[in-house]
Amino acid sequence: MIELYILLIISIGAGIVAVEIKDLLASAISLGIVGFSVAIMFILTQAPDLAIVQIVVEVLTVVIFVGVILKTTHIDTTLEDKLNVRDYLTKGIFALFGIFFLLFSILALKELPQFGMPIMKIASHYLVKGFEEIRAANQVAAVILDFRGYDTLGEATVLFTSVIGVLTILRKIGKIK
Amino acid sequence: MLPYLGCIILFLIGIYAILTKRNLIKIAIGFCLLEYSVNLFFAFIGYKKDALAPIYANLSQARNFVDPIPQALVLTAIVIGLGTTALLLSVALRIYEKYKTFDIKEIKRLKE
Amino acid sequence: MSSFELLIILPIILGFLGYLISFLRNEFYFLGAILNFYYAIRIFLISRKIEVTRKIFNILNFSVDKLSGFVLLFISLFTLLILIYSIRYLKYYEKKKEYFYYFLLIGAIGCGTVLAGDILTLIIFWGILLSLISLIFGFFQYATKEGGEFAFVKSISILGFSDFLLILGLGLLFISYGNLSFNLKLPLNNTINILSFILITIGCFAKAGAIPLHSWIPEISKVAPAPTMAFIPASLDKLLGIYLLLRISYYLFDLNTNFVLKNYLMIIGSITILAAVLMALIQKEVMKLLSYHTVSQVGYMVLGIGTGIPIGIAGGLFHMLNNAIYKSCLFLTAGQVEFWTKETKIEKLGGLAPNMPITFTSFLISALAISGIPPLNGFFSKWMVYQGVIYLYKEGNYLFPLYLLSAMLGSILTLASFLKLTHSIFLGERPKEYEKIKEVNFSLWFPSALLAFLSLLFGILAIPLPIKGLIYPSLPFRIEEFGFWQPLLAFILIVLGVIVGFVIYLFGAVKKVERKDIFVGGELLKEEERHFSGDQFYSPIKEAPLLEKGYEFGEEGSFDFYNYLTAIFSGFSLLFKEVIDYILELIYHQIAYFSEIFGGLLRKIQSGILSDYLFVIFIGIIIILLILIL
Amino acid sequence: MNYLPLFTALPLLGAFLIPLLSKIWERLSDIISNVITTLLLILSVYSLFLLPIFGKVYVYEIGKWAIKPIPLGIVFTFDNLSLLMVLVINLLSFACSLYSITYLDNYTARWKFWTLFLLMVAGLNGVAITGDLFNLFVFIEISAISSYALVAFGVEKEDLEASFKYQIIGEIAGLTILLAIALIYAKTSTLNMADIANTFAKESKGPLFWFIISLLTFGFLIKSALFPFHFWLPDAHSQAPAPISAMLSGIFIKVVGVYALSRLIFNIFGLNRLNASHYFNLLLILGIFSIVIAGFIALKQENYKRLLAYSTISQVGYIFVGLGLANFWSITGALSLIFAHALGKGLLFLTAGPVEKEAGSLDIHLLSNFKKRMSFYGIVYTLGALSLAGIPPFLGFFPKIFLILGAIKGKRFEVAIILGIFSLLTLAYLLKITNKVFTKKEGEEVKGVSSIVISFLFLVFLIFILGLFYLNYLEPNLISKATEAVISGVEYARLVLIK
Repeated sequence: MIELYILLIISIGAGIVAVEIKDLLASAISLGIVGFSVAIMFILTQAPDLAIVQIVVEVLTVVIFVGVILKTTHIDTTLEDKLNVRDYLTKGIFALFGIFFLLFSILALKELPQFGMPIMKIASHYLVKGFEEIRAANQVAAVILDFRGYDTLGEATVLFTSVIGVLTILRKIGKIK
Repeated sequence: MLPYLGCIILFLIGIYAILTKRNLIKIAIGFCLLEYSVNLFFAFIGYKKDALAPIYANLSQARNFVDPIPQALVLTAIVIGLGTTALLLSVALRIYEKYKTFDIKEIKRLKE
Repeated sequence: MSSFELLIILPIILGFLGYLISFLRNEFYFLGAILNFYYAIRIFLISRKIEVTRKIFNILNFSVDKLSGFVLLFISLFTLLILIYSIRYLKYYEKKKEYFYYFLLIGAIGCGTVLAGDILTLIIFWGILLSLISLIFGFFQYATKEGGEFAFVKSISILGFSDFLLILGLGLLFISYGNLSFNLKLPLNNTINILSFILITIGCFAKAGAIPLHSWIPEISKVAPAPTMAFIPASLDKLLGIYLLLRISYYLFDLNTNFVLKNYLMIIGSITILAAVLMALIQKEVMKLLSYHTVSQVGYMVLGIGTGIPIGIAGGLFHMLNNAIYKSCLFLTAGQVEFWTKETKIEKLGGLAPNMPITFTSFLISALAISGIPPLNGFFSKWMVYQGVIYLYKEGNYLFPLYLLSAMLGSILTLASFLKLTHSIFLGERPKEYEKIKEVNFSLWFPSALLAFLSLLFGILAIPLPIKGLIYPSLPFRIEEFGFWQPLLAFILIVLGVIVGFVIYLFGAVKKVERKDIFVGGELLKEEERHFSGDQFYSPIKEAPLLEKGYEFGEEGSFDFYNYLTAIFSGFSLLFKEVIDYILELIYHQIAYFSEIFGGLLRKIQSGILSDYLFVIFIGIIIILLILIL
Repeated sequence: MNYLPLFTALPLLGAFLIPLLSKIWERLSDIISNVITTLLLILSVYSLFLLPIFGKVYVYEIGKWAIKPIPLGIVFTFDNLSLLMVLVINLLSFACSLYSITYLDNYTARWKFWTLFLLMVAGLNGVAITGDLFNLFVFIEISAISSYALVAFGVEKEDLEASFKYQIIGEIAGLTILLAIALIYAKTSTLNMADIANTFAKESKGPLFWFIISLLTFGFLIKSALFPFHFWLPDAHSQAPAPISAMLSGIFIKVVGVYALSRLIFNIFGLNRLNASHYFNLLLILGIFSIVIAGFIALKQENYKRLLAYSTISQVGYIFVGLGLANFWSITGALSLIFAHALGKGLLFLTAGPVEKEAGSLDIHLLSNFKKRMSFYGIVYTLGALSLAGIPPFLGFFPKIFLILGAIKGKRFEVAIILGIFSLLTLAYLLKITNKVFTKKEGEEVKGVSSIVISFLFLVFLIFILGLFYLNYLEPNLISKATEAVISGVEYARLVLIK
């Protein structure tokens, strides 16, 4: 599983670059790197469907980012300003939060089953029923389309909502005066 | 447990960006990072050592599959994430049109 | 539909009709009040014979017994009389349509409050009443330029807060025992009962205006016109507040089971009597002076009810009735004076008696009644309260001399204060601009004259008419007869004395004033400068014809003593004003100031910058994590 | 009661139909959405009478996957608490959609509004009836995303700013909730709420348990805008169009925040005052802070809608005080307050629409110089304000009394005193608007507009009638049953799974 760790480190590194770099285009590309390494990690964890969707979504996300950046500006001017007390305070709070969150999540994660050994209480039933009753080859498809079909409807609705939302927000005139 | 921790660190980077960065695009990027980290974490939960992707290649195959449920859920979550990101960026675009800046400290007409 | 619904619904509907049809408006309001009065009489007559209960829609539960029957009758009567008065009085007023409608609604809802047969109904009616009163006070808040808004906010705050406590007390009972009717005589020995009793009494005190919740009455008197003052603080709220106090003290609970609570009521009563009358002494405005007396009189009722002695309770109840009668008459007559003169400052008024004889007579009778001069009604109720207080010694309550002393002192000071008021409005020298003033219209003088007549009637025929007819049957006790008082002889003597005095007063003082030019330092004083102001306390008394003789006999010392005493009392009353009224106002201002500063500071957190918000939010989650996981 | 999916399916159907049909005639979208909200109202009132026949919980299994022996599919669980929520949602969304018919003349792109509105209603109804944890998240996101877009519906400078801030803070909450769901799934390997409750009942409460709880609490407290997580609310609720402000303040924060949190805390994790007093004390203290701080800020506000928004934060504080005291009376108070506040605050926010239209501003200073009279709106506003401040006999009176009694029964006298005093403050800041905006005007009277007036009359009627019938009808038939559903804790799991 050494590939997984390498990819994690890559994505963390690319994430830091995406956050810190001054050129917003480079930032969006770095975000793309994170997304693609996530997609490869999905493949490594035996989730090919996820990887496909992730790649599609990632391409879309980067395209949207680049589109917005090209329409506006690609320099992050806010990084040029000197840091003041407020910024240091915010960073201090983040450090405090990070330490506590990491600490508590380590404590909490200890109680979870080990990585690579899920409980699969419901899933074992799914695997049996999905094959015998639905006759589906792809079990993920069986879950999203049959067992949990309502979630998929919800997912489509969310997409629909955001399309209408984007259309709403991009209109030039909202209020009639 | 280490992969889980990797996700948590990615999560914290996202929080860092949202909390300390002042550029709207950077905040949106931090938000995407948050989203990826949670999706990744969810996908890791379903991973089973030495098991196959939950797809039947032939009918008599042994049933040693990874957990399909988190994959289905993450599929939904990824799409929801795309929707929210698109909405966030469209608002950011419009804000730039109106305020001519991405600096969050300049965008403070609503206060008190 | 029985009389119960009609009593409440008819005024509401007719008032609404009047509100809609503007050209017939007065007639409709009048009709509403008349019908309300008619049904009130019917219910009153029924209640003399049997107790009736009635449920409507399974929510409202009405019941009427002898006590609520007679209070109902008087609420309805006051609504009718004061409505007649205000239709004329507010003829040129801007928003009179709404005013009349709310007025009628308040009357109807007040009737409903009295008829409430269980806790829930009472809560509902009490709440509606508060909303209506706040609406009717809201009309006048911009009438005066200075402090109108403050007066409105202050009175609604006090009323709202204390009503909230009252309803909380009722709600506590409701939650603990279910929907109770009012005839249970629960003992006051456990926490819930005592707590809810105290909460309800606070509400009653604010409604009736006992210290320290009195200050809304003088405050609103700056703003509200005379009929509103006569109706709301002087009659309706008195009737309701004291009725409810009596209701919970001896019907719902049994006050005689708790010695401490009895003294709590009596102490509040005594303090109210003294402090308010002392404040009244130094007032320079007619309405404000009258409103402090309104407060002072509440003390007698609370004191009487607090004694727990049947005769004292009967006295308290009788005093409630009497006070409503003469106090609203006083407000109305003061309003009649104001109607022509447009003036409420005492020093600017004077000598109006020959111009307004009916008004003057009504005012005089009421003023004597409130001062407790026999044979008027105020004397009898006070007398009964004194008897109740004296009987306390039989129970071993040795605080009774203090209560008695404050009650009697309060009575004396009331007399003093009203002598001053009567003189400075109606007697003494008349300013020139008031010479052409005539008596007011019939619809204005009739209500106050009727009320004054009632004062007289209830005084002269006190025992057969109100006491045996209304008061005694209403109470659930057997009441001993008057022991050592021969009323008839006293009546005749005092009536004779008063008539003689009155004749001398009228013919001696007003018509034989000798006008002389006054020179100061060789210059002729102008007419305006020469007018003497009534607020120079007791200097008029010295020159009054009745006392001139005594003055000639050289009893200078006694008058000096009077002046001396007055000075002390004035000092005291100033002190009281400082201590009670001022502190309350200070607290109110402090709260406002504090909220100003604090709210301003807090608003700064909302800086408009997203990262500041996230900063605070993440502090929040760190705290949550720490609290929950560690 | 097998019509249960209609609560989400009907508005979704409308939302999908409107973009297609509104091309034909734009006013068709008005008709479709109003018909749908009316149908939803009828359905939810019908459920009020039908639920007692089915017992305490009705479980609807979607598809052919039965809940026993193993809950494979998604289920909808409809108990008395869900019933209360569904009723509130559909009452207010009915009034708001009626109101919007006239109100939308101020905006362009009518059909987009209606689509997003129906999607929000669908999401809220879904949150209230779902019995599946991930499904809950999906519905929260549907309603949240549509509300982000609706807040910016005017696309003015301030609208966009408010929407952006709201979206960032709201999505942090959403993703925190998703992280918590992932942790719950990793621990229990199931998504059915009842099943999760059974699994957690067997486990000891270690750091993982409390970590999950704190993540969920964080997420849902942001959604319900409790201090110190309230910062997005004054911006978002004051910049949205009036009916959306009413929906957000009236029901959104309560369904997505308060309802979801109390469902998880009480019914799934089985917390109560005995086993988790520190948790409830936390809620109590945050609630009191909200009441005090937001109350004082509201007193100083000079903008009509921002004042109302701060008042919402303060009232949410009351609800959380009720949840934090966690005894029968206080929770009855909190649930009644959800009901009363939805109707009352909805009404107040709706009055802002015509006032802004007439006067062209919502600044109280400018409005106090505005000469025309608006008596009808003034009366409506005052009635709503009296109800919110807890003046009997209006609906808003009973929650306050129950909360105070809950505090007394819980031996928290200081809390009772604070609640009493600050309910007076509520009256003070709400009547500030009555005094400055609606009184002492002498100009011509502004005429009411048809559909707006009808929706006002509907809400005023409800506030008054429900107040009168509160103790005799509403409390025993609806609210105390819902309280029982909350109080009985993990009994919920048994009722769902026993079916």
